[in-house]
Amino acid sequence: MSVFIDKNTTVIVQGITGRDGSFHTRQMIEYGTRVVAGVTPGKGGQKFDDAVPIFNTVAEAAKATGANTSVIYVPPMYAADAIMEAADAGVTLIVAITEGVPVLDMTRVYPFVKERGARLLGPNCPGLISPDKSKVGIIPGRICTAGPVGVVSRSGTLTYEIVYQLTRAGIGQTTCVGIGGDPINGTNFIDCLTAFEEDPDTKAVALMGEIGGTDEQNAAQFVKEHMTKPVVGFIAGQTAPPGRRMGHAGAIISGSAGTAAEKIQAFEDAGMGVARRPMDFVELIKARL
Amino acid sequence: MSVFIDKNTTVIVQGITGRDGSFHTRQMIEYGTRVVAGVTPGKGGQKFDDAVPIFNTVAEAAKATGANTSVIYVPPMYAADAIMEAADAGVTLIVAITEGVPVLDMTRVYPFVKERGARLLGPNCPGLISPDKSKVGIIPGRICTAGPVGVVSRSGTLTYEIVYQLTRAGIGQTTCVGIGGDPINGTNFIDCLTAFEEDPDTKAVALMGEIGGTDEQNAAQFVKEHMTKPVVGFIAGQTAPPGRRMGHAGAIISGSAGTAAEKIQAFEDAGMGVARRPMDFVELIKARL
Amino acid sequence: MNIHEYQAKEILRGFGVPIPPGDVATTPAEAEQIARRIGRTVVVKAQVHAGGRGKAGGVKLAKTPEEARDVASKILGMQIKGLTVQKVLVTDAAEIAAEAYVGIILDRASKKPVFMVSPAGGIDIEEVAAKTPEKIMRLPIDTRYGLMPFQAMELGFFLYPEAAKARAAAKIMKQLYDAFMANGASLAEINPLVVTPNGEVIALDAKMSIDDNELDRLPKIAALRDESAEEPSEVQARNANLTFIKLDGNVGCVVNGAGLAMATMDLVKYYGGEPANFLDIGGSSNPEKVVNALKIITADPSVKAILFNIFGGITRTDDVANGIVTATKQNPLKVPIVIRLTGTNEEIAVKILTENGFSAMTDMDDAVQRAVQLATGGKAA
Amino acid sequence: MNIHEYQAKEILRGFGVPIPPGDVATTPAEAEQIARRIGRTVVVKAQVHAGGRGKAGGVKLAKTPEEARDVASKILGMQIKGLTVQKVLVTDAAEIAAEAYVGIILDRASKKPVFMVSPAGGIDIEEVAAKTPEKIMRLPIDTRYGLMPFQAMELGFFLYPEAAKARAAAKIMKQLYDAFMANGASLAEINPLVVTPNGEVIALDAKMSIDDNELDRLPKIAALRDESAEEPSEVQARNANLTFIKLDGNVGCVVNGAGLAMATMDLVKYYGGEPANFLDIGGSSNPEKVVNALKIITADPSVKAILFNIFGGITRTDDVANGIVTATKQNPLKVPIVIRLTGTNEEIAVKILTENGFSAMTDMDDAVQRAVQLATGGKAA
Repeated sequence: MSVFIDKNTTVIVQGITGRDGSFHTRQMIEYGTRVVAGVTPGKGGQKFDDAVPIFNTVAEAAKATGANTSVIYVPPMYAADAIMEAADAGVTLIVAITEGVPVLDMTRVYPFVKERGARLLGPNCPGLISPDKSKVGIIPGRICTAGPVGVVSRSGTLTYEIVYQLTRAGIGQTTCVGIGGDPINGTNFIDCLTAFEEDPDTKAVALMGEIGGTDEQNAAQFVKEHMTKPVVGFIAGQTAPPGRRMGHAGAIISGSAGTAAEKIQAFEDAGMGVARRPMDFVELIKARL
Repeated sequence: MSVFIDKNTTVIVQGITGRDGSFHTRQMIEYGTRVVAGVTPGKGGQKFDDAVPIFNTVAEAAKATGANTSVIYVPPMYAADAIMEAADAGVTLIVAITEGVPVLDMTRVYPFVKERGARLLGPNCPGLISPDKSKVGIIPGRICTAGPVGVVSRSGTLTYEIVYQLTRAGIGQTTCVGIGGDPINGTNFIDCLTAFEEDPDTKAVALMGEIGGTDEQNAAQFVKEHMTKPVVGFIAGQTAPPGRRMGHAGAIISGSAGTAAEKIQAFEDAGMGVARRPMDFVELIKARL
Repeated sequence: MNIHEYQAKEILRGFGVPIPPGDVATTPAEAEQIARRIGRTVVVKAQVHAGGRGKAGGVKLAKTPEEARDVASKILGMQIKGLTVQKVLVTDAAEIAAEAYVGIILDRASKKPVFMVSPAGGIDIEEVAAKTPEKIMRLPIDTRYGLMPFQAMELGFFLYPEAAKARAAAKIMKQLYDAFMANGASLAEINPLVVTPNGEVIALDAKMSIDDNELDRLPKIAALRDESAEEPSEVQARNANLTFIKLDGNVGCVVNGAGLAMATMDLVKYYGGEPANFLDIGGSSNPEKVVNALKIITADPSVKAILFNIFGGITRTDDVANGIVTATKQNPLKVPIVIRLTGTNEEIAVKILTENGFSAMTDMDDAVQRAVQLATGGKAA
Repeated sequence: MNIHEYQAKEILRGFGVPIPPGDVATTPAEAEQIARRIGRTVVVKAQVHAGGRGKAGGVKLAKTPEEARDVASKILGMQIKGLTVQKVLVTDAAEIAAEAYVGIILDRASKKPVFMVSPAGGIDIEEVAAKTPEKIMRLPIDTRYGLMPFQAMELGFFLYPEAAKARAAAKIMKQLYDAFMANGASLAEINPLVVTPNGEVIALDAKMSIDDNELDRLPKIAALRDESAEEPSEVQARNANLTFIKLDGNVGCVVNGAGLAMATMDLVKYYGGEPANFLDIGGSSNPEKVVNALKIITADPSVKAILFNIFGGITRTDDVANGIVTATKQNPLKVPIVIRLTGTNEEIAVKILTENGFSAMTDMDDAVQRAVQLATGGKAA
């Protein structure tokens, strides 16, 4: 088992003919993901790499292929529309990779997607991967291996770092989910923790948070109240100066809420394992499996 | 028993100091309705007729009094906002009497109210009355009497006419509901039929429709499939020329849908009694009680 | 409220919709001038609130300014469905490679504005709906989000498989939607939307109806009303705040409330009469309204009897009674009147009426039967 | 992106917010002229992207134009929180009867813009939140509906019990909200919103921050950026599409990805070093970015060692290696460098580096320890 995606995941790529879209489509197909359609308005009827049919609209692509997932690589100013198009077309999982989506756009996208009952991951996220089953997004497949650990993170390369260390230590993953670092995103830690708790194959969870906001504190509360499985957490940004952005819009320390110390305290209060350094995950997870 | 309102209904009047609002507030109080608050921005802190406290906002009124219902007598250009204010303040029944509300306003109001789980009756409706219990709106109390018939209608004075005839014939009502004649309104025939079907005291239903739209056909379908109680229907506008408005925006014959003949046919197909003249209700209902 | 084609086009131009040049003329000489200014073949189109102008001969091509004048002189003054043509639109006769239909209709079932588009344009959309329903795409728009770019593209691609045309159409969809929303429309239509031989997508005809309830907050749109294009008695009624529709019968009806008014008309018909009108004096009664209502009804020579049917709720029946007395003092009635009143202040009303020589009835059915008898000289059942 | 008070005021004026007259000056003479034009007591305010201007002496009253010149000459050139004052706003010093706070903040928890208003204005809202939280009203706005009139009135009445003032404030709320939305703001603040002795409600100070992600579609707003008011190295980094924040440490960090960058800095600190910066070269690698990154870091004299930490996913590590080689050929390094690379094209990258005399590490922890040792001369743990 795995969460959100598996062998039955069939994927539409929005922006399949773009630079990033085409590169990662090939990567996904190579990994074994069932990419069944692409969308580029005006290229409907063509085929991507002589294999994947391209449609003008997601509605057409979904109707023709019955795909249940869409992954979005369109430029930031078009990303909100692309997400809503995917939700409107009836796919149940939307993975928005695009970075730089205006936050105000997301204030409309979020309720729209919710009304349609779809799950949105991102934007500004690396997507997700269920090793040996499917990958949707940009997480490098070779750093992952199948196993008992659920991974959820707000950042991209930091996740790779930790997943890679787990893999090298022989600790595989059920699913690795990058929820993205934007202030308004579709899926949060609790959504992922809920899924991992329900997934029989997941035996422990590695959670990578950042400074800013209160998502990690909420996650800790959830762990305390609802999780039977062990969770190990990490917070990036302990040395970040207050009030400065660190690339992710989410990484802002606003007043007393959102400091690394506060979040680590919440982890400890919830009885979670706390990784002080990225490399600490290996031992902490190993001890809990 | 009754539907939507009863002795426990506590009412806020929006626009309580206006011409219509003040008149009908007195009528409601006289009838026994528990009018607990009024709203007129800028008159907060005053009292209406030395009895009903006035607030600046519905939120304040609802918080101070715990009222569960609001009735709206504000001018048409402010009605949409007033309805949303009521829904936002947490009342569960909103009765919008105001006539002339721009229809496009209602395209936003409808989902807003629905999201908040409130029931909207109207706009452009006479409200509702549960004889001897409560009246919210403008239906004259003296034409009603308590009894076993549920009444639901798209029009105002036509309802009075029929209710009055029932009352004179000794046939009382559980609740009389005027859903209003506007193209977009909050509560439709099916909502009311559902409530009447569930209400143990209602033994039969009188339904007054009009030309235009397909609400009556949908109601007939519902009667056929879900109602165990007898329903007698009437359609006003048999002599209306196609394509001309007859006061209610709803009363438009558009193409083949919405003619009186079509609706009457639907009633007959559903096994409903059909009143050819308003006065036919008395005998048809009597025969079904 | 309906507005003319030329007014709808003016609005849509303001939102960026590409529309060939043109202007409105009230005289043949003006039509000639406009045609000269355009300098190409023009089409001269009757501006009336009625469909089927083409079939009625109200739309004609003119290759020269002189021909435009001749054609305009024939169309101006023409009767189309009972309406006199007072204005013509003289506009560039664009060449047409393909015709499509684009419309937005406020829909009660979905409680939303609904786009209807079809690549089969230029004809009645009802005809397309009946014969080739698969050629129509319907798309309800959630006004909280508005028309989203992807939706506009879906509509565009439904009309044209080529991306450039689909994009041009999508842009027009957005402009049409914005015009629809900003002007409180209940209908906005471009039929036909055409592709010209050089691939441009432009609007050749446009139609808009405005929700009357919007007019109070849209004074510029309210000012577009062309009273000369409407039935005079209906204009008079509207200005007196009455809802009035003229019909062809013999029983003049004055009723409070639209539902009761329709039911009254139906009952007139049921008893063998013919309603001469729909007239709703509305909820808030005042004697002045009744005076105006009687003025309008008595001006109709086909009215053989007048029927009042008032169920007093908000309406005070004594106000109605006073109105009847005042009106008939000013203009004594030439036809019989039947007055049915019940409800608020009924006793006072009856007193006022009887003191002034009128009798009042309380039962609707009786009153309608009586009025029909009077109108038909007792001939009806 | 932060904009200056005078720019925020200009935007809000465009949306109708009542703001006393004023203009921006870069010289004392200009300040004098503006004060003369206003013709009343003015206030001269430093325009810098920093809070606490008042306490720092950056805000002063001036009763005469001459006094305005003197005051401006003191404020211009002043340092406030490390930033040099280059501009002052000279504005009418309105009399104040009462001060309130009005702000809109894009809130991640509710996923909405949230209004925060308080009748206790003129001071830090954080202070009000800490001491008298009941004096703050928070109202999340669903952007699908926008700020509804009833909400604006709720906010207005929270500030002022009198209807006239509540209405005036409600109108300003709507204007502020419209400005917030139209300009892609993440924060918009009026503090104080004041009532003048004659009862008018006006905005005395204004602050806006713009979501950087919006700037591509808001060229007019993007043009408001005042690079002279920013740290030069950060301006340079932004123009090179790098996310860079200068800090006070000794280990210069070049990382791909914000999370990994922060984790790297934390680890530097963990091992006893101090990060000299946050620098994220982002996802799509190209050698040019690396060249620019090295330029910026090596310009900082406090940097004693440079640490690359690259986990290649989208980022191709060979691009990074090429960038390092190019940059160091152009400007030979004066401080030691530690390069950690793993992931996409790692083998090629290592080959490039070793051929050019660099060694590469694969483990993050080892690399960070090594860099800290080099920066601190082995003194750190």
